[in-house]
Amino acid sequence: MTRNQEERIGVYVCHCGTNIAGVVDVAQVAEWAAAKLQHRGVVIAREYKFMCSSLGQELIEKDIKELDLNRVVVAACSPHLHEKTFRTACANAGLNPFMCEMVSIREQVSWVHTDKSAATSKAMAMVSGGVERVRHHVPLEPLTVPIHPATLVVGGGIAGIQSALEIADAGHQVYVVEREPSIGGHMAQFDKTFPTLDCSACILTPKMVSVGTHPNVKLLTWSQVEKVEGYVGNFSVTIRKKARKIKEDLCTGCGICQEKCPKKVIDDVYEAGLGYRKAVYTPFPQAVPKFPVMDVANCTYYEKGTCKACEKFCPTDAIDFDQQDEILNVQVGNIILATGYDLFDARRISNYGYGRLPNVFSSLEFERLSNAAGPTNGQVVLRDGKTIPKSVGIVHCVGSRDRNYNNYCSVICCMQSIKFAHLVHERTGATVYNFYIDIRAAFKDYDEFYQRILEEGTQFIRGKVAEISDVPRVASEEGKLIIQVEDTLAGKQRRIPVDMVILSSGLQPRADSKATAKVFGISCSANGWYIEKHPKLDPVATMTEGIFIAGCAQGPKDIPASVAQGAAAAARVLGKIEQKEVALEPVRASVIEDQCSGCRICNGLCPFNAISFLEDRMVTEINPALCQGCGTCVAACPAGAIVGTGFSNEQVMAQIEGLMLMNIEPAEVIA
Amino acid sequence: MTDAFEPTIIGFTCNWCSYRAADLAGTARIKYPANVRLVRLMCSGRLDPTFVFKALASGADGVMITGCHPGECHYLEQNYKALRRFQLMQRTLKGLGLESGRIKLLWASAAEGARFASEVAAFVEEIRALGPLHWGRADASEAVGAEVAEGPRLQEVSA
Amino acid sequence: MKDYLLYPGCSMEYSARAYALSLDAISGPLGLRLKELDDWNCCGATEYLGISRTPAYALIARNLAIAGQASNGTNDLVAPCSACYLNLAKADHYMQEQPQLGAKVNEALAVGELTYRPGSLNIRHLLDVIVNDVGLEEVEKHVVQPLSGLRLAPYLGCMVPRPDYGHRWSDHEFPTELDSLLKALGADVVDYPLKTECCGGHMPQIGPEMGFEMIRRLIASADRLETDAMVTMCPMCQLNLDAYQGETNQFFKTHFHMPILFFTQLMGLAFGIEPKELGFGLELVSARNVLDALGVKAPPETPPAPPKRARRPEGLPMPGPLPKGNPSEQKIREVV
Amino acid sequence: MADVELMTSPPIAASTKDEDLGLLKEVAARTAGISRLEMCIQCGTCGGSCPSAAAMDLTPRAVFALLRAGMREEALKSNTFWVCVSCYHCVVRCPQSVHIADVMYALKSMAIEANLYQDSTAPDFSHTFIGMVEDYGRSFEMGLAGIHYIKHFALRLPGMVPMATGMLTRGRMSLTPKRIKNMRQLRAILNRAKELEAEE
Repeated sequence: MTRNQEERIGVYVCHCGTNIAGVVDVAQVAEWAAAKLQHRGVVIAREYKFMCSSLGQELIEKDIKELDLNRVVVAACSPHLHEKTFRTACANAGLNPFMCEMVSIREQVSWVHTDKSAATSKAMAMVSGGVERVRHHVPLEPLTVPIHPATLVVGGGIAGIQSALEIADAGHQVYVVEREPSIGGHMAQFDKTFPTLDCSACILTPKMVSVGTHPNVKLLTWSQVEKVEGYVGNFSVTIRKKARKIKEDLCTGCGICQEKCPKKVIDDVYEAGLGYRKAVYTPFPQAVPKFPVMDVANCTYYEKGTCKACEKFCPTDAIDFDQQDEILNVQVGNIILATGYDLFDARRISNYGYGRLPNVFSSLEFERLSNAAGPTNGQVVLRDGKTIPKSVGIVHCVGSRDRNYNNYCSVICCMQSIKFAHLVHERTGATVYNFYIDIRAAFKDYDEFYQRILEEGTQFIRGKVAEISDVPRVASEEGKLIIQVEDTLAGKQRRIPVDMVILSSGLQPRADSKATAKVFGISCSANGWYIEKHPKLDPVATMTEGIFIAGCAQGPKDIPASVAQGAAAAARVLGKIEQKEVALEPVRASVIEDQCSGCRICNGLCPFNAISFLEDRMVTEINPALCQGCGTCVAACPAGAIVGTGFSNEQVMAQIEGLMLMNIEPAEVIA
Repeated sequence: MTDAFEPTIIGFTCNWCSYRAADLAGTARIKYPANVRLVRLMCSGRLDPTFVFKALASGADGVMITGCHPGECHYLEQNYKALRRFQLMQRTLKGLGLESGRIKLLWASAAEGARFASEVAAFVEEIRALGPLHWGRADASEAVGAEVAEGPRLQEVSA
Repeated sequence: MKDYLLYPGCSMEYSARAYALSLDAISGPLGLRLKELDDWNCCGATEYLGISRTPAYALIARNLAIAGQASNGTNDLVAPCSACYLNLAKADHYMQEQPQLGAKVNEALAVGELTYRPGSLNIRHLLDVIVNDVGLEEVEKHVVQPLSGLRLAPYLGCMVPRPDYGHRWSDHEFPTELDSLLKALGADVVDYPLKTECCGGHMPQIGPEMGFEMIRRLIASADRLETDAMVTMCPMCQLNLDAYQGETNQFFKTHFHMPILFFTQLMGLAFGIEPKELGFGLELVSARNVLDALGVKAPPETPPAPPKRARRPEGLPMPGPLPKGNPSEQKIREVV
Repeated sequence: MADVELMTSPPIAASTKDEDLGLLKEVAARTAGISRLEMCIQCGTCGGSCPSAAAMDLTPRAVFALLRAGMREEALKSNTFWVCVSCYHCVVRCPQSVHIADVMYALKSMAIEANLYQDSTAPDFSHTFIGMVEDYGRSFEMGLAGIHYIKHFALRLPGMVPMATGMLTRGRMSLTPKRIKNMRQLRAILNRAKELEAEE
């Protein structure tokens, strides 16, 4: 690769306020670079308070024009933050943006080191590495690719629904993939929502219907994404549409099959294990779509070979016992992941007795219990199905804020528990005790709601519940569940006998969230929440261009926040679609044909099938549209015939020499 | 003399996981020793073994190779190739009569800033214990360093 | 069969002689080879740790050091006493977690020409060895006199399932290992809700009212479940519940008669070993009823049905058991 | 005017001799292992779990709050740690993984040093117990029980006769202590350990 005849390099060292300057002697770094790297082409070295500010950028632009710079090194924050900024500044001054190199002396130096002189020396070495590297930069042109206007939304809960509707309303095609038989997510299971206490179904179902009937939405329920290929703008997605065993074009959703099905099964998903459904079922009456699914594992016909009651009674012959899974392939430009959360399994806290003591309920169980459409028609009763409790304990922070389980706050449990207190009070008149560590009632109208529940006479006891037992110590405890807790405000251990306990279980990532992250090529925290690109400034994007996240998949949050994220992700996608094309980093590999010996070592290394072998010419070729720029083939080529732009051998080798300050030694070291 | 020995370590990071782990260590202000200087690559699969020998020949006392966890590679599986090359490089180092502990392989996800920092700190101590390498410096055999750095490229064992 | 080093602990020589006798009697049939440590000393129970730290850990570590020397071919050190087990495991654990403590303890041991490398021994409780190394299948093979009809309450006490340095137990509050063992002997195992509650420890000696109350809770709960005997694996639990049962009855004006036996005694009975060899008769609350129940040739027609926890069809279904394995892997164990 | 004057005199006598978290850190330093005491969030899991909490004047949580406040005397004269039975329920349930039981041991030794315990029954029992261990290398229940009960529970003795005779006749208690062979070695180790502990 040919280099410009003479390198004229500008070095810019940022103070970042005191973020860098507080540890690194930035003036010294700049002076050193100007003096010691002059023979390597450094024409000017400056330091400035905030290089990323418009004044800082103008400084660089001015130098490029006036000093005829052809290369720029900016020593500041991580390139993941401001590389774009400085490349744009270069471009504004007429320099190819790829002639800029960033050196991270904040994340890699000032923020992680305390010894000022060691930090300053390291910053110098890193600037030196950047200068050596930039000498080998060549002007590049970004690859632009068109953006496919369709979008995939994974997960049909409230966040996914919101995203899908925003994009569809803007006139673009959306595919919504949901693995359950109906969209609606957890919100469809609730009776009331805090703090307004409006009916969950009343506000959710109209949105579900909109998704189901929207001309721009293709709804794929009982389906899962199996494979994602491609990159931003051009994803190719493989979806498995599981066999419903129902012909959707014939089914009218009349429900006769469910009525006639003789097999009753405990519904672990929608009814949270508290109610029953049939082997052919729609999870709830307002399900979207209206088509039922057959639960093959529990269907009598698949078990014993006879029954087919549903088929006999179906008025439109829509039952199809031989239906097979379908594999669909869709092309989309962007993807929104709104895969939601799982409820913490309270059986793991054996001292809380869930699963052992019948009248200990999980929060989702209680949601179903209090739901007018639930197994008890909204009657709050004990596990016997009839007794109305006279006293109820509600336990906050179950499995949350606890190093033995999940060490984070699940955000929604305080408000949810306060809502439960209200519902219990309203439905049963029982005495209600809420056990909390801290009441977290942030956000609009939440604390007001807490005040209202206090007014209703709920007893708030500050203390993390230690155990729930059915072993009485005194007569008044006979036949009760005893909640043992330290009332930390009274400073005494208390044993409070109640009829019913509700555990406000926390939220946790989907059990398969890590596997899903792998399918989509995004990152997860150690817990399994999806990681956003920036925790404050880019909360719905991911490190992977074209893939966005919304709702609880990113971390615990309530309905308003999920909806806001769903809409935000949609806005980001619409922005991309409007751009019509996207510029890709021109980091690509290419083969220098006359150096290629045709050994084919690289041929098997590319997972994107970008490398092919031209039998006629006995050389290897790389398709730049398929190449993702990882550079594995570049590293493998024994003849050095593959060039990786942006990360060439010359660039990396020079950077190493620079980092080791071999350029400072007498000139003979680097000829 | 080894009392005050401050090793110099070159670290190679991939753009997607380990570089971001280093970023996260910074954002979270987790301290680690200043002995390591990082080179960003797009993928640990880009790591040409000559880079490692070049670093050692240029005066580095140790080299740290980092990438995404197995199965989490942004480029699907290229970090497995890095693993293969790492084993090859360890053998080569032994063959040259050097401690294979001079090079270290670390998988770090973008969420593992704290782990990245503690592993760097641990490696600095390991290299400190091994002492200076003196390879490619005036007092050592310059020929060896030069030969390795410029010499025939290491071949991929198998695709 | 593996070899094990045995740290018997002071109680085994006197107050828990029945434990020692019965352990001796069942080791043969099970092929357990237990080699007693030479010249071991008291672990300090729960008392020394509250006086001074380094001496307390040095006292424990002398035994670890002796075990380390003796360990030809095995590094499993078995303690039948819960308090001893915990102290040995704790010293091993903290000497690692806090290297300064480890160094001091070794400095003290050095004057006795001893040293111990923390982590080099695997400290086990006897029940763990029998359930996990010997295995319930092997135990079942030796059962000639199934304990059918005997209602037994498994009572583990606190110091073995908690704090569980080796993470060996299925649960810190409701472990099922002792239940499974007693079931393998053919007994009717009571779902005893207080199986890991405290027996009172040293409370009978320092605050008798509290101590008697703690004993009462345990015995009353077992009595309510129509238990024939409580089965323990800890000399301190046995002593408190057995020897102070009379005083507890006096204090609360109750009339409990609850024999407290070691699990090894019941294993011996099921193996057909003579009660005398198993230390029966050494208990203060007589276990005659247990022997009588077994002496009856024909088992009772139908044993009293335990309260069923099955799903009531007319009520609401209960959540099933926690699936094994997966979620607890997410537990955060490391100390930052 | 009078109101203003009143308000200038502090309503509560400050007893913060230990600055910042000095006392908390001191306790942490005396605890075996890494105590994590500074991580306490005052949730009360410990006080709620404790089987002997009814006999405590302060719950463990309240003691930790006093330690954080630097109130040495108030913390050390509580009976909390003497009543602790080392059942480890609080330890495994603590959401912050504080080594509560081991902190209790550290507080016992500090209370003895500061001579701040209210009731000598528990400290005496510990001292008598370890006295036997230091003399014989083994515990000696008969000796321990004799000394301890006569001193602290003389009134209980008549009620205990059946138990004591039962234990003796069954050979579950011995009238004479057992002694380990290498008592000299054990004593040397313990003496050195005591010196090392005192060096801190």
